[in-house]
Amino acid sequence: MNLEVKLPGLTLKNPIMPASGCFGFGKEYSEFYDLSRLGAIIMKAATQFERFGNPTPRVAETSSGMLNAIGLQNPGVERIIANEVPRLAEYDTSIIANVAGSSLEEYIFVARAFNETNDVNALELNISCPNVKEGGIQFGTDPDMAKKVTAAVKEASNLPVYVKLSPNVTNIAEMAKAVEEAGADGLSMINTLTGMKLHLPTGKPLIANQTGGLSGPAIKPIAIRMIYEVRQQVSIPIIGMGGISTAEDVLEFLQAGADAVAVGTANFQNPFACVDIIDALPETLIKYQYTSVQDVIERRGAVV
Amino acid sequence: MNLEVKLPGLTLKNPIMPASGCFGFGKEYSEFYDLSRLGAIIMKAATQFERFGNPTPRVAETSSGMLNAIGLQNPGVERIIANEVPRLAEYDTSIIANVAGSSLEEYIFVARAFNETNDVNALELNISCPNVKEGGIQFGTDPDMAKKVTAAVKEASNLPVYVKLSPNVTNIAEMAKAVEEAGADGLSMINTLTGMKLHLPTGKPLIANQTGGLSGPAIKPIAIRMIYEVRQQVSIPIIGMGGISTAEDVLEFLQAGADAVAVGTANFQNPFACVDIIDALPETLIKYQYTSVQDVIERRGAVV
Amino acid sequence: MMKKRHEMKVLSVETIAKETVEMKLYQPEVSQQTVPGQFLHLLVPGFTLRRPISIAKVDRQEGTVTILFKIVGGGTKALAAYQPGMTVDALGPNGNGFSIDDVSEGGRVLLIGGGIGIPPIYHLAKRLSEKNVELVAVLGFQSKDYVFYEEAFKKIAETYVVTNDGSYGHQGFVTHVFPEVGAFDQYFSCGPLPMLRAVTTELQDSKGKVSLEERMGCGVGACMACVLPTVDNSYKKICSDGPVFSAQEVIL
Amino acid sequence: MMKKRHEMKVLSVETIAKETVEMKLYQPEVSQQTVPGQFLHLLVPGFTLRRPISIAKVDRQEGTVTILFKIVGGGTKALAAYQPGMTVDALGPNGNGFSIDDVSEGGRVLLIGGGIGIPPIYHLAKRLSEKNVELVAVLGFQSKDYVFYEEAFKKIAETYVVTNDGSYGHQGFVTHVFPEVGAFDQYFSCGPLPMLRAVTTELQDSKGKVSLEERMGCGVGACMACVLPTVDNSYKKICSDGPVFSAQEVIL
Ligand SMILES: Cc1cc2nc3c(=O)[nH]c(=O)nc-3n(C[C@H](O)[C@H](O)[C@H](O)COP(=O)(O)OP(=O)(O)OC[C@H]3O[C@@H](n4cnc5c(N)ncnc54)[C@H](O)[C@@H]3O)c2cc1C
Ligand SMILES: Cc1cc2nc3c(=O)[nH]c(=O)nc-3n(C[C@H](O)[C@H](O)[C@H](O)COP(=O)(O)OP(=O)(O)OC[C@H]3O[C@@H](n4cnc5c(N)ncnc54)[C@H](O)[C@@H]3O)c2cc1C
Ligand SMILES: Cc1cc2nc3c(=O)[nH]c(=O)nc-3n(C[C@H](O)[C@H](O)[C@H](O)COP(=O)(O)O)c2cc1C
Ligand SMILES: Cc1cc2nc3c(=O)[nH]c(=O)nc-3n(C[C@H](O)[C@H](O)[C@H](O)COP(=O)(O)O)c2cc1C
Ligand code: FES
Ligand code: FES
Repeated sequence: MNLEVKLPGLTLKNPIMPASGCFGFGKEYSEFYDLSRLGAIIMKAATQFERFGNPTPRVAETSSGMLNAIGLQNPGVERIIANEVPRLAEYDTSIIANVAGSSLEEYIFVARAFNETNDVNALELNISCPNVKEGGIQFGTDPDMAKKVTAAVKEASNLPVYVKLSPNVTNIAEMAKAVEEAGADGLSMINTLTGMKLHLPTGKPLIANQTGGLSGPAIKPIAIRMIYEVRQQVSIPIIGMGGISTAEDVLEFLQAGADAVAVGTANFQNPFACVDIIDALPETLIKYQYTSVQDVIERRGAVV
Repeated sequence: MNLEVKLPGLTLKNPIMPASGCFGFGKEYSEFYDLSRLGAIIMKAATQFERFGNPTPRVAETSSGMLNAIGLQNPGVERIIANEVPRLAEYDTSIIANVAGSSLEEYIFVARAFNETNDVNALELNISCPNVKEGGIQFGTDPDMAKKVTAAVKEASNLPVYVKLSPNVTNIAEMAKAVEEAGADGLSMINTLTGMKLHLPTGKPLIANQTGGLSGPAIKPIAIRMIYEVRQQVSIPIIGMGGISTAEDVLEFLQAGADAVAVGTANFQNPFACVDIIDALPETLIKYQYTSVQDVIERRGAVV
Repeated sequence: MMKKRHEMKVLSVETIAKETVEMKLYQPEVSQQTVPGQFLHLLVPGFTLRRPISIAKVDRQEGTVTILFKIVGGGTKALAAYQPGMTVDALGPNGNGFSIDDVSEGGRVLLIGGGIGIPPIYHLAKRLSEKNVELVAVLGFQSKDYVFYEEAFKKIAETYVVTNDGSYGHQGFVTHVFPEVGAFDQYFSCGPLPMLRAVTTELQDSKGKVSLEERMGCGVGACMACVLPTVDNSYKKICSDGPVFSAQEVIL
Repeated sequence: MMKKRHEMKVLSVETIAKETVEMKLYQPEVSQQTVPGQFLHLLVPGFTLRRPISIAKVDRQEGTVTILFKIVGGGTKALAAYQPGMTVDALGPNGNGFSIDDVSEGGRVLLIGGGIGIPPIYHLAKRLSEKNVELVAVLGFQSKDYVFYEEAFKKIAETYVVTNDGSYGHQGFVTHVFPEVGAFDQYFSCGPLPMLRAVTTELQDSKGKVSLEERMGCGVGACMACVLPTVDNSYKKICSDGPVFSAQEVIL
């Protein structure tokens, strides 16, 4: 079955990619399977300088989900380009770089840095990481700020830019429209919802950073709602994510309005999550009477 | 063990009450146990006139949660006062009326109506039900609107008013501060998060209303985060809810900043949820070295 | 007496037709109380909401209750994997069943069941067979592989089997054999909504009772998830007022 | 060779001390590959994250792997309820174990285990006992009820048991018996963080290796949940660079 999807800058053999931060730079999961099977790989966030991230504990389990506050730990964009991208480029798959920052200048620096390599196919502009105290969050919750950073990164980069939206907002469609207006080539949604878990013996937050981002199946209904809502109001493609762990979940995201999807937390439970989903997707599409991934995307037009 | 909690208008023998909409008017669950065991009962939303609610399906299951879009079906405030309140008043427990509406006038009408009975101890002002198309949602997401309706209801009512906040906002503390300023006696949080589930064979929303409110353990980390955040910034009491199903959950809510709690979705899985939690609470408090519910509330001051 | 949460012991689990599982449970109290048309509300660990499943037969001597279910999603799949000796947490019997007080001795009753709607009709048939009543049963299935309980029905009723694809019995919908079944005093039906719509329309001049389904929250009448409009401009709750209603009373 | 997800068959489940369960699993491949200090990353249905549990012994002849765990929360409680014949989904062996290449023949090694940190130390002790090395083991437990594997250690090591409350063996912390254990070339330790801090401080002039714990996301090195600062201003991942580190290398 034809699982191909074409998006700005990306021709994906299938619509499945690991979500940023849940797959490192692919090295560890390459010990489980051939990464060439993936539609694309979204790398862990890159910042201007190396970051050591938050104190531990950084994760906590919740019902059908987990909280994380890694704090964007990464070796910095230059070392990512020098050490990680070339290794990933050996696989027959697309590479998406996740761009993070705590100031407009940092976003621009990181975006521009990725112009140096020919092996990155698109940027995912992470304006939504809820774990950075320095103001990163504001870009993701204020439409004007989101517009500003999107426009600046579009200007700085030679690559298509997918803006990753935060779900921690009153009006997601407003955010989506703002970044579309500012020139975003696509959207990526949703990032994590801000949550907290307490450690009962002390009454204090279990995660050292206090709050963390909630991911996993628990948030899927929120992701589906937001994608559905945004799909009615913007026309650029959407990379959908939030709680995907089965091929049926992928179909639901495509029906809701996504054009491709990313799988995050599910990798932790099942390191083969992405390939298991890719393997199951054809029979799932057949079961629900679709002939290809493109068919789902085209036919939803009639539905909504 | 002393489980008593004193809140404006309410002296609760224990901090556990069924959440609005998840317990009807108590009749059905009174066939499972003696309602006098409950700290209080929060009734299903009351509107000015009878409402038939949304078309079915009205509920859908999600991972560790559920979506609902009942649409405030209720017999109208007059019949609630005439038929439901007197029956509940026979139990040795407090009664909280959930006040809903789609206009300022309706909120005032309903709040005023509850002045007619002596058997209701407090109002829960539901500015957050996401299912009413007529604009009800705006009261819950705009701080000025929230202020306005709170002030109007305070003015209209002789009873303490607990304002029930919606989690579907960028800044929950801002909402909490707004209603505190407007004179709210307490807060109730959180209501459901707006979500959606699709029916794969049709690609359409499973719930007739399209979106529904997400409740259950899936949302607990969001509830805890919001209560923790609000507790730092407002001083009025909080009735906490969102995914509670065990006595340990109750302790987590109290530690986070709640002064009492409500149990919603858990009643559906276990009709004895509230009393099972009440029974388990003393040993849970002992396990974590607390001497009473009040002790948890007092000692968290030192923690945050 | 207060209502309870029952621990029902699984005695057997058997696949009796395609995707169709029969499960026998031991719980004397429930077995005593149940009337045809009532359902159990089953907790399946890992799922938020309970699953409503009709009672297909009871054996009060043994203290057992038998249910039949079709594997359609995660909950029924998990239930199908239960082993004898395990227990199922159940509420019930829930709802109001088929009232048969108005079925007169010597009368003739038409029973119409579709797919997994057949189990409660079987329970009803057994109860009616204890009365002096002539029974005609029309049972609809998707195809041959799905057929179950045909022999059991044949023992107590004149039985017509219909399959959508004609792979067994008559071809078509249950309504297609109505011309053959002759006169009857009253009908009882349970099955998918499109079938019930066709049945109630076709038989609109006859007295009848239908058993309905809806997605449920509480299953006990508290949450208003399962309401159904009634002809008098009001509503009924399927879980507690139903699942059985007079065909004349409700709007399908 | 690519890494796998293993289905490990449960052979036995036994409570060997208070809240402490020993589980024997059949999986020849894992049994062959494991070195002391490595862990399994176990999937417990109904929980989002896998549970890291150290390997306490292997029997390569039998193709088995034994783990020991303390019931502390939902995941370990569910695991404790497993029955022989069931299977557990595991990744592993994960991480880098205790390297013993630098333990010289004829040397003397100090082993320090605290509570549920003792199983990997036992595995190490067994492996070291195959070498010509003198072993001294200091085992700390909360109280008498929690003591396990004392006899097993006594067979291969000079063994000191310490309990916090003095209800068995020496009273106090593991560090309290250090004056009695005599000279050693190297130490290996696993246990709760406060114990490891005390041990590494007390023995700061000795060569040592410690096995650490942290809450994990992926368990394979991809998510950065389990990092630990190192003395060279960098970091290590406990799941993949560890869980065993040189005591001199990391900051506890
Ligand atoms: C009064 C009543 C009696 C029933 N009796 C039987 C019976 O005897 N045998 C049988 O096989 N089925 C019966 N059903 C349908 C049965 O409840 C569903 O097939 C079952 O709940 C599906 O669960 P699942 O987890 O396998 O499917 P999923 O689709 O994964 O379930 C997801 C959610 O939708 C609900 N749901 C899905 N389908 C239905 C449905 N048709 N009706 C109500 N809720 C549904 C589930 O309960 C669950 O909450 C009955 C339904 C009702 C309302
Ligand atoms: C490398 C390593 C080896 C371990 N070996 C053993 C062993 O051999 N025997 C044993 O009993 N325990 C061991 N532990 C601790 C064990 O992983 C936890 O006790 C267990 O995960 C608790 O799960 P739970 O569901 O019962 O508890 P819960 O507290 O309900 O677990 C909630 C979450 O917190 C995590 N968590 C809780 N405590 C710990 C902890 N101490 N370390 C890491 N994560 C934790 C759980 O994995 C889960 O994600 C080891 C931990 C690590 C990191
Ligand atoms: C441990 C962890 C780390 C993450 N790191 C990043 C990140 O660096 N950049 C980013 O844009 N999103 C990050 N995310 C968010 C995911 O990419 C994804 O948007 C989110 O987890 C929802 O998908 P899921 O439910 O499939 O995990 C991270 C998520 C997790 C769980
Ligand atoms: C079926 C259903 C109906 C509800 N109806 C109301 C309502 O009428 N008024 C209201 O304020 N909240 C209503 N709620 C929200 C709950 O009171 C509660 O805030 C929410 O469900 C979170 O708690 P829980 O996770 O314990 O269910 C309803 C929730 C459910 C599940
Ligand atoms: S399911 Fe709750 S009222 Fe019927
Ligand atoms: S747990 Fe993911 S890197 Fe260690």
